[in-house]
Amino acid sequence: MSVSEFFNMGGYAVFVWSSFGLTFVVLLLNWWLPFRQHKQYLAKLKRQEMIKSREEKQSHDASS
Amino acid sequence: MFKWFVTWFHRFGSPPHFYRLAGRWLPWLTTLFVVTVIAGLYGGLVLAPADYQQGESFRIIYVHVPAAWMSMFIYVVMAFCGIVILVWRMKMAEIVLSCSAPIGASFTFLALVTGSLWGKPMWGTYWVWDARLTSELILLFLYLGVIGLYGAIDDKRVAARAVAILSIVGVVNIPIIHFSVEWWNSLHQGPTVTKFDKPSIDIRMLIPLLLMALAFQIYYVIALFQAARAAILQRERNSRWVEELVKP
Amino acid sequence: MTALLETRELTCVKDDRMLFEGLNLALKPGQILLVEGRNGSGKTSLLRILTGLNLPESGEVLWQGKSISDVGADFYEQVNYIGHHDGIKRDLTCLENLRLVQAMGKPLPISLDDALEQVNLLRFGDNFVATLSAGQKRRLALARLVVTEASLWIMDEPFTSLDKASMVLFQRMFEQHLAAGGIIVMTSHHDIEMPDSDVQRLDLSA
Amino acid sequence: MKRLSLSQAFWFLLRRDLLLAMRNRAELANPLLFFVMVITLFPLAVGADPNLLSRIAAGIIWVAALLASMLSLDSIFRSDFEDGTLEQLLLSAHPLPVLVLAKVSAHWLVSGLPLLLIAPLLAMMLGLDSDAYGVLLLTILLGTPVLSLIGSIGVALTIGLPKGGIILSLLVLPLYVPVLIFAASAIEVVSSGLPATAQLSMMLAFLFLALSLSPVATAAALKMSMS
Repeated sequence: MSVSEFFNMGGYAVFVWSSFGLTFVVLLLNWWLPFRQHKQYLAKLKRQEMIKSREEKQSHDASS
Repeated sequence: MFKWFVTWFHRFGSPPHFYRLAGRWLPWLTTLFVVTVIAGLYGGLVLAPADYQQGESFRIIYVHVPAAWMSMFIYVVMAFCGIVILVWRMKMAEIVLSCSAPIGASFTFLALVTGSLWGKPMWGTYWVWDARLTSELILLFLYLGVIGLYGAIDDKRVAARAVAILSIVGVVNIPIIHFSVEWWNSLHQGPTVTKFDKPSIDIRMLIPLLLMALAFQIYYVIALFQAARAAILQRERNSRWVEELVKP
Repeated sequence: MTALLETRELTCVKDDRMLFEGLNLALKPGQILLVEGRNGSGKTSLLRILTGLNLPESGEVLWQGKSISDVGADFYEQVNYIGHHDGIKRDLTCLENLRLVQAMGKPLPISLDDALEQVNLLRFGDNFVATLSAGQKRRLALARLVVTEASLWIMDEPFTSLDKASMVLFQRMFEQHLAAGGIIVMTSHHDIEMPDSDVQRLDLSA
Repeated sequence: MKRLSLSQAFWFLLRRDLLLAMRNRAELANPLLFFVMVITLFPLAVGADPNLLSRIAAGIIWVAALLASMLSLDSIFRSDFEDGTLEQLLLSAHPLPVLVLAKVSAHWLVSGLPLLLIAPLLAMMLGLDSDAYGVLLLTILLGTPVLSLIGSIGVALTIGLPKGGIILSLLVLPLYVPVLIFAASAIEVVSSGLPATAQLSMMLAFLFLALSLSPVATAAALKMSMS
């Protein structure tokens, strides 16, 4: 079987490849969106924590 | 054995443990997924022979059928979590239930779209009111109901209990709906639909199908872990262990 | 005498905010608990947890030493709850409303007319609730307390929209209930005086 | 000491809800008017061809009945939720599913039963086969209580939500599918001269299943919604 035959899928290329392509896209999105959400959330929490610790340090310096 | 299961259950039931374990397992699961999916795709797209009736178009089966299986499997998982939520009020079950719904809905969506893409060459039209497609469509509505209800209630613990009840009601109804639709279809169906029902399947076609099904299962676990980690972090943002985690 | 109503390590979380934590209470027959605290400190949540309407984040409520979720009907037979809403239907008459209260499976000590008389609403028995004033409605809601014989009264701001005379009337009713061995848990913005009773105070703001 | 039994409580609650419905007659008529209007719209939309109409009459009547019953669902618990009576029901010493059943029965009597009474008239207007009248009424008699019972779960889940109405249809309509399929099919086979015993016995089975399971689910959902 040649490569072009493989991609042609016996004339059903549109249906076969769009099915596989769409599946791939949906699965990727479903993985990537929570991944990004998790990363963003972690970064946000880290930033909040950093701000908090700096403020604490400042008030500590001011009082001493 | 039972004791081992109970300790395991408890460890998975605590959000910080789950968070850490999921984080540790994710790279391994991803590797496993990539290996299985490549093997399944190679077997399905290259090694398996073309179908004697449907030609190459039957290869859509390798995404359509596993997606349809997953769409039902995930709903059952959700109903099981629902029981755990109502009986033991376990936080992790709430997170698993709410994170599973979008994944299940996307598998249902995929099963529908690939089914209709398969239907075009087979039936000559993208949509027929075939029993399987129709019940899959209703299943999609059930998923959207769960997602909608969970999103509409602000207090997420209350929301989790609401969708727990809803998914248990849904899982009782799914067999009835499925049966009704099958029955309805047997009265109205056209002759072409039976093309799908084949007495047996070539082993070279079957193995890739099972591999793809396994790959989709692993994918579900990966996507669930990923979403659960985000949800845990959001829910437990005020707790001690999250504070430790984000300390600079 | 042993405590009738107890809480063990009650914790309540609402919208990520810890309202109270590790709350232990014990109430004996004849005792009244006044729950105090500023708005949003969890008074209503506590009362609803005590009735079993809300679930605590952790901990449990005990009735005669058993968790209320296990006791079920025997507990609900003994509870009267008056919340923010009167729980009274506008399109029914006073008598019809009280009959419904009695239908809810709690023991019935007195006739409905006697109950209406106790809250000074005897003349209004056949009037629709929609025609009553806010204070009269509240009195009708409080009449629920006497048409059934429950030993635990849980009340959220019972004196809202009541005039001075009615408040005195109900304070006397509460005292009688306590003297008969009942228990009261309530919140109130009004100062109430019950010199002869065993009063406990709980401040949730602290 | 004297106390009212469970069956007395059931009848009392049923009577009270009927009484309340009678005192709000305007609301009572709404689902019925909706039912009639939707059915009037169909000939306007698909054309007045008597053959076509008589062929799809069963489907039209059932889809309209389904929508009308869904529209009226909210009233099962709405006013009780708003004035705090629902809270008192939850604190009753009687088992909540039984009280729920009383309320749903009352709801069916005021929303399902009128559909049953007006359906023959509409069937006549749509030109439904006259042999199918009996079975049409039977399907409505067996089917609409199932709709009310299933619907009560959905209402109980969404009662506390500010925009519960839209989501309610999403929750409830998929669950209505089996009733719709069997009811429409029963009428169809009878019109073509075959007996509909199988369809009707399935609907009876659905009714018993819904009677036994849905009050429990509704009670659980109400407890969730009130917390």
